[in-house]
Amino acid sequence: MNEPTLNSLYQQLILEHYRKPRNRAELPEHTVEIHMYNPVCGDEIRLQLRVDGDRIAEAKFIGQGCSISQAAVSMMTVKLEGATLAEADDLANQFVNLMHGDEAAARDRSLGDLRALQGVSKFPVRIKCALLGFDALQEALKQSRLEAPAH
Amino acid sequence: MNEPTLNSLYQQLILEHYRKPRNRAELPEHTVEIHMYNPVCGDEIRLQLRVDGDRIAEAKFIGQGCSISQAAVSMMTVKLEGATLAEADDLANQFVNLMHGDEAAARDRSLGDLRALQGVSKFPVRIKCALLGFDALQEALKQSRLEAPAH
Amino acid sequence: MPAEIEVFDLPFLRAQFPALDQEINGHPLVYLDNAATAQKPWKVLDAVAQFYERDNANVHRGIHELSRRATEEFEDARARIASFMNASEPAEIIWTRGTTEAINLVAGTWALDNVGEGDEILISTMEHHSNIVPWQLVAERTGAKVRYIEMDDQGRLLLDQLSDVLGERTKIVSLAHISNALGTVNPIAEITRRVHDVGALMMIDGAQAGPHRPVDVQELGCDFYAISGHKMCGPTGIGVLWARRELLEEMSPYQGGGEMIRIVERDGSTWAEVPHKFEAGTPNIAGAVGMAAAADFLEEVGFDEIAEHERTVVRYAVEQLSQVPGLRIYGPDSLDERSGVISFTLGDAHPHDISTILDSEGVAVRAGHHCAQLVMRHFGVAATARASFYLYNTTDEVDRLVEALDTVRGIFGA
Amino acid sequence: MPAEIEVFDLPFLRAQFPALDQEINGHPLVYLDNAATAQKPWKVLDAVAQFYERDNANVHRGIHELSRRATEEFEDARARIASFMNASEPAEIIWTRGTTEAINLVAGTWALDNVGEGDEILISTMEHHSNIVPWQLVAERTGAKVRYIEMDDQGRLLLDQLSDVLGERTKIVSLAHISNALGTVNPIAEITRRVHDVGALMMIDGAQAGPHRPVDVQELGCDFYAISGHKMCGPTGIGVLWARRELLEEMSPYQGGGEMIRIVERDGSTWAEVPHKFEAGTPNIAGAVGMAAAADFLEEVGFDEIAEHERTVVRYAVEQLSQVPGLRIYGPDSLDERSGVISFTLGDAHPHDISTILDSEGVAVRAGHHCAQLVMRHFGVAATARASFYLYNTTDEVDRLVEALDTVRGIFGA
Ligand SMILES: Cc1ncc(COP(=O)(O)O)c(C=O)c1O
Ligand SMILES: Cc1ncc(COP(=O)(O)O)c(C=O)c1O
Repeated sequence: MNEPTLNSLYQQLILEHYRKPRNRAELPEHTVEIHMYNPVCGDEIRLQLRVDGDRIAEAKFIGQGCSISQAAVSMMTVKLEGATLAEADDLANQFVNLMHGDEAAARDRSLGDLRALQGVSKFPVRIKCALLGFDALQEALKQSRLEAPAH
Repeated sequence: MNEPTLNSLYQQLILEHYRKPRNRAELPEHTVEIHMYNPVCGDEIRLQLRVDGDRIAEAKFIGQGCSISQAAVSMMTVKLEGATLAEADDLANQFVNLMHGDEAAARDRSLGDLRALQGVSKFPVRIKCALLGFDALQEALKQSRLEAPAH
Repeated sequence: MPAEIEVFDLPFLRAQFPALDQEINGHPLVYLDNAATAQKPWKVLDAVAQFYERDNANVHRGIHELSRRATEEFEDARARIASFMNASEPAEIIWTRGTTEAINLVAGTWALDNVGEGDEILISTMEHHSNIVPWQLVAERTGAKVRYIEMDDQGRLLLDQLSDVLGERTKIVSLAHISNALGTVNPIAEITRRVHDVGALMMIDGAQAGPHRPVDVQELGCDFYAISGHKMCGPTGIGVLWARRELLEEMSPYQGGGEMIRIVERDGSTWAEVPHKFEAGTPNIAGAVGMAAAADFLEEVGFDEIAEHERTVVRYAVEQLSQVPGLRIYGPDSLDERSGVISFTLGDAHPHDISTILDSEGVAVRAGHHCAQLVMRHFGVAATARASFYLYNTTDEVDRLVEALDTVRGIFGA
Repeated sequence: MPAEIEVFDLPFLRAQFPALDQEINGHPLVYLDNAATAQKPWKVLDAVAQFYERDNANVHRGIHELSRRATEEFEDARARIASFMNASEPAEIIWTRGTTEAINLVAGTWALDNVGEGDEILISTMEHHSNIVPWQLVAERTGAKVRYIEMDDQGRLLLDQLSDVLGERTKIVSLAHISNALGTVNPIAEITRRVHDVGALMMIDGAQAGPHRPVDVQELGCDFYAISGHKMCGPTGIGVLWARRELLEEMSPYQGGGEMIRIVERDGSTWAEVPHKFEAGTPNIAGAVGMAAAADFLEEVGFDEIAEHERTVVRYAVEQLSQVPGLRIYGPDSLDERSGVISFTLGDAHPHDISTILDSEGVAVRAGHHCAQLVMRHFGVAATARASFYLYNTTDEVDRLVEALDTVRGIFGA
């Protein structure tokens, strides 16, 4: 058996985001806030978005947990600022593909730093860590669409 | 292994007592009545004694169950009529010995017809059937002594 | 003995059950106590052994490899049983110790929360004690009333009187799919429709059905369905409550402890998602794995083939037993209305004596009230002898049973 | 590595545990997750297999030979565990699924019957969720209050404040003998005396004690004691509640069903004798047989020897881990006050990351809140990593743990 290597998992970029998370702050002007908690491991993320029309104007989070969950949400927020809701949706779907070992997703530049997380797909028990922030995002997008005035 | 034989279990005397139980009747003048029920198999016996001083003047029972439990109680009541409480106690003890395979008990004439039950000792799951009536007797003796005026 | 209609390779099938291959009191074992518990095939024993020898760890909270494997096998087993019962999703499968605990779970959560003074719980006089006592305990604590559907003299539910006992006050109805004491197969889908018509919930005690026929909870349309692993070739100590997700979502938890919580605070706690909300503490992990292997086993043999084979054996058994002088069979006359359970008495020989005598010839049947005292009272007997058949039994074994009954007649002179 | 003090033949002992003999991610497995569940020796696996292959039947109601054997083995197992815990008689042993169910049983029967509005239930912030949530549920239903004994900064109970929280209103106290999250060994006999002084009952959660030391319920003088089979080398899905007979006699039944009744009537039922009153439905028969075999196994190895060996390994582990830069151990400083559980954090590496990295080198530890969220909150951490040792662990394995922690430090640059 080919053991998954630690190096592919703990890329430097991940540790950077873990140590110095981007957008880790309260966003008092948020239009939507989602709290995600994984009772199995205790990781948690409170994601706050300010949605303006069909764009995400700002994305912040407060969270605590392992390097994977915290780095993933940090990287995610970087990609979110300025994105349309549709783009955010695509990002989430593409990241889920990445976690399921999809080769095309691993080559997709639009994922940005998030590609550093591709090694997680080899560690099945850690995939849910990486997805925690995206679970929050998908819920936030759903709520934003419900609250938005119908076109 | 030497299988226990059915013939040693189902002696003709047992079937006789099962079909025509002795002392199977209500005893309205009883001084003590004990109801024994085996919830595992559903066998039951209501034993009634009329104790006069330290003697059992009469012993009757109402019951239903397997050939072993009903024959044993029938045989027991035959031995009880006229016995002192001490003799009844001895009878119960000796019968318990018989059930535990005691050789001396098997030769003890004072057990009377009850010796026909010695084959039961080879069928462990049926021993409790044979003892049901004696369980009732021992309880009845205990109560009779408690109620009797102290000497 | 008739020519065996070989729907499957019977000697090969029997060879998979180690316990069948032994002598009892000098005779080859004839195991006819399947309604009490079934024997286990190697496939199940190997699945359990392999779990312990290779993958044993506690589930759900671990990151290390063994814990991952144990969790995966445990949850795969849940998914396996979900498909076995045709549940809409694995989360509708709650692991319990068996049917008894499954019924207690519904009684202790849904019923305590939803049944009140003056309400009615409807069961029948055919039920196993496990489907009577939990409801009596609910009635005692809530002031509700337990009512009974009666049986006819063939041990069939009197469904033409159903509208007398089923009504607006009925909150829940709980009935056996198949009776363990009589073998009666109840028209449970039809009853479920009538129960839903009055707005009550329908629980089915499937302890005797799961082992013998495909259970399709969606087709039945019921609300709760319970089965036991040990009666369907699986291990002891494991069983399943299936319930519709909407019900599980709103139900209170049952036992409290590890696994079933979300957040524990000093002053109170919140609950984990369904199904974990109902599974406090370390579960019977190896039991779940073994029960899933049993489901695999039964489906590989094929429920159609099992049913056809059992029908052959039971038809022959009823024919042969009917010719034994003094023997009386309880339950439905029609083979279409009964499963592989044959309850009987023989002259004035007490069932315990019958069982002892059969055992001395290697034939294992049960004698007693079969946890169905109300059935015994209905037929005015204290006990019956019960021969219950399963996929591995043969018509040869029926002959062995009948021969041994000759010995009973010899002794009791019937 | 120090010269191993060989209190028993360790290679021989380890060879009895099939699961220990495997590679994980290319490295020999180092299993340090024993507080979650223990591995099983052949003796236990063989006892379970033999039961199914030879003696499998349902218990208590049968006359035939297999049923006799199954009943005898099941009741012998009860007697075996009675002597293992030094109960006064086998009837004081109630089979449950595990410690969690044992605590729920006491909460759901004794406590619901005896605890009322304004009464108090005393536990501690050190408890496993299984010894918190059942009492919160009782409090919710009865209007009683759950109070807590606090811990000091070494994770020891603040017993000098015991008289502040223990008083006339206290009806029952329930505490862990040994903490699963910190390894703290509580002076449980002394606490029991003080609890009895105020007239309350004492329940002990022995999930972490039973596997490691002889439990003597009579010497402890407590009222209820719970253990889990799977943590003491036995199967999953089986455990024991011990209680004094007088208490069991007066307690209400827990679940209703087969086995636990005496007479079932339409309008209500009466209960079987202790212990059967508390054991509704088909029990985990093979589990009970396996748990008894585990008790045999542990006593054959010898609890004195086990304790001495574990002391050696744990002392060495604490020494070595204390030298890892950035590593913090939680729980008592003194080895006399702790058992084989070592909870720790390492720099800013999250426990899940620690566990993943250790696992990649074959070292299995647990990471998380260990079902003790109140402990985590007490120490202001969300999670810890936990290495927990058992009789088969070696000082070599401690070295493997420490080496793997070097890899963690390499990655997280601690
Ligand atoms: C201290 C303590 N109490 C209770 C439990 C619950 O035991 P089980 O999961 O076997 O029911 C555990 C184990 O997880 C424990 O360590
Ligand atoms: C019809 C029926 N219901 C319930 C039960 C109880 O099942 P278990 O003992 O597995 O909990 C049984 C089996 O004894 C049964 O036959």
